[in-house]
Amino acid sequence: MIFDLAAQAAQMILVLSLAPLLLGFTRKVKARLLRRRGAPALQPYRDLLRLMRKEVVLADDASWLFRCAPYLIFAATWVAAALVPTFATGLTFSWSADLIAITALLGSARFFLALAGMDVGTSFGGIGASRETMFASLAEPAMIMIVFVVALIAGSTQLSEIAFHMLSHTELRVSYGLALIGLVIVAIAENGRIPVDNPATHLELTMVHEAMALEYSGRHLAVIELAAALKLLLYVSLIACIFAPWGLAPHGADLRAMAFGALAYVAKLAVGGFLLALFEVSTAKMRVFRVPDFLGAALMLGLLGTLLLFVSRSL
Amino acid sequence: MGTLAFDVAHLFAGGLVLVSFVLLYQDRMTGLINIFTLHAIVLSLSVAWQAYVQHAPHLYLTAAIAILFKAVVIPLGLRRIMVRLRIHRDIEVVGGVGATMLLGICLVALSLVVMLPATAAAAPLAREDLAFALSVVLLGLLMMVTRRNAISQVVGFMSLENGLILAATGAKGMPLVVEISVAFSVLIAFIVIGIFLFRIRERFDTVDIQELDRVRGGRR
Amino acid sequence: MPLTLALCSIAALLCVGALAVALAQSLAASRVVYALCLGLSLILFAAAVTPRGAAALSTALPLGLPWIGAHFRLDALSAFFMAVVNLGGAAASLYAIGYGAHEKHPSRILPFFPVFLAGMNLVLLADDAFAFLVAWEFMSLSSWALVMAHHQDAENRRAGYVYLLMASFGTLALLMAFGLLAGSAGAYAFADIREAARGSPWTCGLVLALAILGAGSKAGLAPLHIWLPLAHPAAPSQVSALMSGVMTKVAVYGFIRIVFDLLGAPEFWWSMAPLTLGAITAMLGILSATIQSDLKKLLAYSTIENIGVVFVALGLALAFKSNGMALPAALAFTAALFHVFNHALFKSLLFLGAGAVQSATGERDIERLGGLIHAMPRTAFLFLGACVAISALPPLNGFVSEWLVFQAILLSPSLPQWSLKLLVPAVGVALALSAALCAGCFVRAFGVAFLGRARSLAAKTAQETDPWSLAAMSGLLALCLLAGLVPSYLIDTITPAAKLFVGGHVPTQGGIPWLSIAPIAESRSSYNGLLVFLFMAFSAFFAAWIVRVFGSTALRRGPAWDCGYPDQSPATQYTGSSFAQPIRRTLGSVAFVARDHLDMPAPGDTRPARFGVEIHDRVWEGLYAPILRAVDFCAEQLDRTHYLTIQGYLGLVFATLVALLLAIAIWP
Amino acid sequence: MNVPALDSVDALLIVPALAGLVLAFLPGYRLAAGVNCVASGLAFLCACALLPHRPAPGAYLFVDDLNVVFVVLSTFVGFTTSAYSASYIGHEIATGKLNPAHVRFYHAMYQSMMFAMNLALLANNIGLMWVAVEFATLTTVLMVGIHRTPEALEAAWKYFILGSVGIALALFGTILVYMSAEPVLGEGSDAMVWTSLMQHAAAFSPRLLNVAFVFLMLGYGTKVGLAPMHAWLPDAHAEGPTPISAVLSGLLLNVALYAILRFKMLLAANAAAIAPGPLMIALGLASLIFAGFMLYRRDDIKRLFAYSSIEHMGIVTFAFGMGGPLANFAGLLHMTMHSLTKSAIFFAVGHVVQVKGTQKIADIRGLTESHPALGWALVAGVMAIAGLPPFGVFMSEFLVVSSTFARQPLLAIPLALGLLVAFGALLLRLVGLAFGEPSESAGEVEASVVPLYVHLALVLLAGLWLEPHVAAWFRNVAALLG
Repeated sequence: MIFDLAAQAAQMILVLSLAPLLLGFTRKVKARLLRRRGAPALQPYRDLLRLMRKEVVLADDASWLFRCAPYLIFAATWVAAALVPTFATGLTFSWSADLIAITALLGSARFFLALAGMDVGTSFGGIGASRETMFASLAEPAMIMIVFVVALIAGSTQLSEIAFHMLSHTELRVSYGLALIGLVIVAIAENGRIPVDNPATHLELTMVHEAMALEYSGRHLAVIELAAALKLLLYVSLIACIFAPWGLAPHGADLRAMAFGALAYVAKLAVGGFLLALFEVSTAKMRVFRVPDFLGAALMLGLLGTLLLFVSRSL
Repeated sequence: MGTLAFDVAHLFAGGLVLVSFVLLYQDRMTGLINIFTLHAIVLSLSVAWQAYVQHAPHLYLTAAIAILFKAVVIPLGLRRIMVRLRIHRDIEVVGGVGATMLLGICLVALSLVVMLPATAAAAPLAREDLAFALSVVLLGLLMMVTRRNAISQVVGFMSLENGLILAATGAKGMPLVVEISVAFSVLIAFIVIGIFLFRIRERFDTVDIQELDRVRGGRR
Repeated sequence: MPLTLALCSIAALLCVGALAVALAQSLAASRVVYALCLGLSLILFAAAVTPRGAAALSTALPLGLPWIGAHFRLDALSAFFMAVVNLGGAAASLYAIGYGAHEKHPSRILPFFPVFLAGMNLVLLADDAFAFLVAWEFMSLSSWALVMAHHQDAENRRAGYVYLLMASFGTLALLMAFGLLAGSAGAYAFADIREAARGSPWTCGLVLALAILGAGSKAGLAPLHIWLPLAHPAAPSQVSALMSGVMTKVAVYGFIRIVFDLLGAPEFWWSMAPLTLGAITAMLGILSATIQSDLKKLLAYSTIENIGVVFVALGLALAFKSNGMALPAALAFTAALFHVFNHALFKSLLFLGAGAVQSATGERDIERLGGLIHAMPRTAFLFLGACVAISALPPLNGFVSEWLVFQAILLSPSLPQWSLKLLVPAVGVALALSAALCAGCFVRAFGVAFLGRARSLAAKTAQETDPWSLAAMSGLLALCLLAGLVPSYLIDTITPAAKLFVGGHVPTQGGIPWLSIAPIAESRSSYNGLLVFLFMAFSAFFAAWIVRVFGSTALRRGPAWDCGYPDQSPATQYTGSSFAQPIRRTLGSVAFVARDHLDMPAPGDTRPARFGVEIHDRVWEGLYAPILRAVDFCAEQLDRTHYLTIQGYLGLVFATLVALLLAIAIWP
Repeated sequence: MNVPALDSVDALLIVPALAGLVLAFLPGYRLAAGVNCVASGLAFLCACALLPHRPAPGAYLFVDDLNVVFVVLSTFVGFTTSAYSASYIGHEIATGKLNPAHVRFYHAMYQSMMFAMNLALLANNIGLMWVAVEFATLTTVLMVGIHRTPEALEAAWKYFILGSVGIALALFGTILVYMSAEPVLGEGSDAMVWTSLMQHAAAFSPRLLNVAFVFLMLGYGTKVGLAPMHAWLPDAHAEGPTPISAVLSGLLLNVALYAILRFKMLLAANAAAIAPGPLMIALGLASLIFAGFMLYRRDDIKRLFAYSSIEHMGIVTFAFGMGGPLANFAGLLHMTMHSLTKSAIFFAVGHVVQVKGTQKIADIRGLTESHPALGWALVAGVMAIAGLPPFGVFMSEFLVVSSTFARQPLLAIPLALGLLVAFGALLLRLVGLAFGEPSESAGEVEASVVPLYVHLALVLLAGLWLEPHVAAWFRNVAALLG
């Protein structure tokens, strides 16, 4: 019992501590690929500490919501991230929320971020919120469709079950591929990476995620940045857990298996981060009103996968 | 006796239909009244004959009412109205006499087609009577539809009602005929008085119904 | 016993209505009336939730149709809906105790409000066609009177007109359905209808169609929804809350009662109509809501969306039931009823909040609001809670029902019929899409109305609303949270109804550790609102604590940065319409043929630039406008007969006579 | 032979006849109005006296379950209307619309009309019935024209001509019925007596009966106001004094309908004759839908409700045409409810017109604001006539539509559509009349709203709880109608 709780706690700590590193690693790789030296991979940690120490400059019109939002966003994201099996499946509380719930948790994080963006009453916050809403309105259903595909294959919406099923039956289905592509697209859009959004830019009219967080400073910004990092980590580990569940420690495994699982997890993260960087340097950002098509593709892929499964189920 | 009775009744009933046709044709006001008088006389003759044939003395009363009221009183009254309204010389344009006549003939045919098979059970005398009565009724209605002038409408209505009396008397031993004819006389009297009462001339300057239409349907 | 109690309190409600006519228009009078309504609603709620045996209670009164009488029956389903209705009723009454003070013509509201409550309760209890329809139309009529309360406004008069017309259309449809069910012998008691042998498939299909027309038009199912966004906002807010949160549920009840109960065992194709219509309704409703700027209209459209969700779930239940899959059917049915419950709660709360805003600012147009979170923080908080709930975000209740619906959809591949196999995933996409859009819609609603800076003086000088209203709203929010944290109990209360109508039930949730829910099996899917909530709370406080310990707590107020743009006037904020613009462009162009017109003067030209948005209501233009034109045409043509001459009329008679004689002549 | 009951039958005729004579010479409007009320009240009491025990049918008069319904109803409405007309006529005199001579004439005519209607309902002889209906027509014509305005005269004239033609057709039908009966029952009055006709109907010549029914349907249908013979009805309602409009809609139409019902029973009793149902259904539906559309363009409030009378007569005729216990019951109930409701509406409308000083719908607005008592009563009346619960009309419409749909879906659909169309128009006008900014009033009137509220209360009661005896009574009449 204690052991299980400890494992659960370990998972929470693990994701929290690895998230900035993944971010930094990705940036580093990107810089390398662009023939730049780039900041060290640990830079995000420094930034977070620095931000935390800075004083907060709060806009005059900011309300209590503006000040609570960062913590809510962070909490929702962290819980969601902690529910994705990283090194082991079937942890104590893994059943307390399934994949749909995780999607919804991310949804609430986005909900509050958008509200925070509108709270100060600036034009850019509005732009960010409105665009984020539009993206989400397509990304979320796409995600749900992907969840359907996965759940229909695994016969469960529980990530642990899904991972276990993937490990046990190694079968190749078209739907997998469709779901994988869809999930990647969703992940890119949700994390505001190129080509949907550029995390590095502050060129006003192109930014989405940054626009909402524009008025944040100091510790609030730190928390929000950390939440963003967690979100990236979450998606990478989600893809890993569903499509590359190798090395995950099964339910009630011993410490060694878990350690092995953790190592495998870190490796997966590294691969994921590298691929992301590679993809980002190899594409350009698209216009805002082309993003719906991009996400619509994901939605269609998910629907196609679902349909295939619905049909094939009776064959 | 039987054939004679039948022939005479046939003669009168047919005559009534014929006179109805003439009414339909006639477009002079005064002429209209005269022919209506004839109509009434023929009716009363046929009623009297029925009374004689059916040995129904009360029908003589009906005949008397017919001759008195319809052949004397009403025509006089109408004449006076016309003189009052200075329309006794008027000639009412009857749209498409030919067409009207044709329609009238179709109506007679229709009434025969409807009545003769329907009354297969009744005595031939009654059948004839009824068929002709129906045609007189329909012709009267047709006249009301085609005429625009209040007086000719009244005349049309009265010829229609003559047809009814014919039918009533034709129906063997029908009670209440007298009462009905009285009731009808009252009705017609009301209509005629109505024309006085409504003083159509003072109000509308003519008996042309179209003038009444100015205010029809509450249109101001 | 509970049934008698319920009937008595309904009678009492009617008496209160009569009393209200007598009472003067004083403020005290309105307080008294609403307090009485509150008490009676609570009694009715108690009557609904008092544990009964498995058997339904029923009674008959010598009212209504003479040789049948008025039958009343309280079974699991009506009890559940009665609980929902009276929760809403109690909240609205409590709210109105305070809110009623703002009313200018209380005499036009007080008599009808209790009657409206009584009518809704009667529909749920009625057990024969006549009583049902009387109660049904009674409900419509009283709510119509309430819609007409502010009759000086021509817009409201139009709303009332459309509303009552659609309502009686629905009633006629239901009437025909019952006529078909009862047969020519006229066995109108539901008991007899249940006994009666099922008609041919055509009959059943006809009844189903009529039930959808009748109940759907009241519930706001597309394309019969047009009256709803007109009527709900027109009424006073406590009534809007009732109409939107509760009355639509009564309509859903009617649908369930007819299709699941009276109509007997379903065919699989029955489910097509509710599934398709439900999906369309959900999409259409939420899209229309997203582009609305009138707060109450927006809420009304979102009601339409939720009704769509409910009907989708019911359709799934039908599909499963017809294939004899009891457990999935029960799951879908449970999801539907759960959503009914949730929507009753948060939609009432939202309308009450909108009412508070309206009474505080006199505005319903979010474009002229803003910054209310400063002026009325409590209302803002409660409204926000409702927004989170309706956006189906954990850990509140909206998410649970959404989740259950998705679980039901995930079970549908095992349906044997191909048509359903193809239909259900599409419906699933529509649901997911509408759920996502819903979140966006309410971000917009709350963000524009409550956040940012005040766009009008009224919004700047608004005052927090009265404690009664706040109490009502807080109660509703508490219930939302409760239903979100411990859904297992609610599911268990729905179970008997499910058992009754779909012949199966989801496993009892009460026993599962940690109060989590697992509708089919632990291994398949489970959700635990309580834990999620605890985790979130923990992590939020943990983060805050860390920051407090390691970070600085210094804070400085300053003007917003906004990339350095000088930004004095509130007009520079993002408006509702600009917020909706991306959606308008992407989806709105299909749904509403929406066009943005921007007229930008050339440089040097001093005339102001103009921006206009053109929206087309396809349903109205495609369906209703032609009907209206047709009626108008017929009226115009026939009206000529009113101005014929006497000969003309005689001609008519003559023609009829001749025609009939001809008919007789050629009769064999 | 039951003596007291027979007396009450005769009294039903004697009371109004005497009262008519007296009123013809009675000066002073208050006294006359009082006598009018008393006489009508007495007639109503006599009618109620018929309920417990019926006299054996006489040669000229008879009473059975069917016509008792009509007698009681018409005497009751006649009574309440006389009470209403007291205050109404008072205001007409005050405003100088009527002079004392007219009023004397009016009261005399009122009673003689009641006499004629009672006679028509009680007559055991088709000829006598015909005479009575004709007499009723004459009296009503005279009352319609009483205002002497061009519109009134035109309306009266139109009513007169069309009514007379209708009467004539009815007479022809009557003669034909006699003809068909005469071979069986022999010559003489026996062949015109209802009771004997009904007994031997099976033996009559069916083809003659068919033709006869066509004429009777058109003839009496003219007085029922069925389209396309309806033309006299709107103007007569609109131009006559409002109490007369109430009586026309509440009584006269029913009397004519009663005649049609009798002959329908006659045909129904003869197996070989064509079923009268289809013709009645056709005319009923035509009237319903036609009137429904006509309601939209009306600008005169009394014409509006006159057309709604046509609509409801259509529904009733349709119901009786459908036949069968349910539909017949519904038809009877609907006719009763319509009489009560429509006369109530005309009571309200009369006062509304007096307070607003106009009949133009466009000039009457916001009644619930300016005259709550009248306004809400009008709202309730229109809701009732539109067939919304909890009023009695809903019960009958419920039965008609549902039973029809169960038997003949294809007939029920036009029926329902017609109802919806009519409701749309009525509601549209009602919203305009009762709500919105009130229009200016011409002046106050001391309106006696008692009859109005009594009628509405009765209709409401019937909708919620139909007294068991009444229900049983209606049901066996419905069975009687077959």
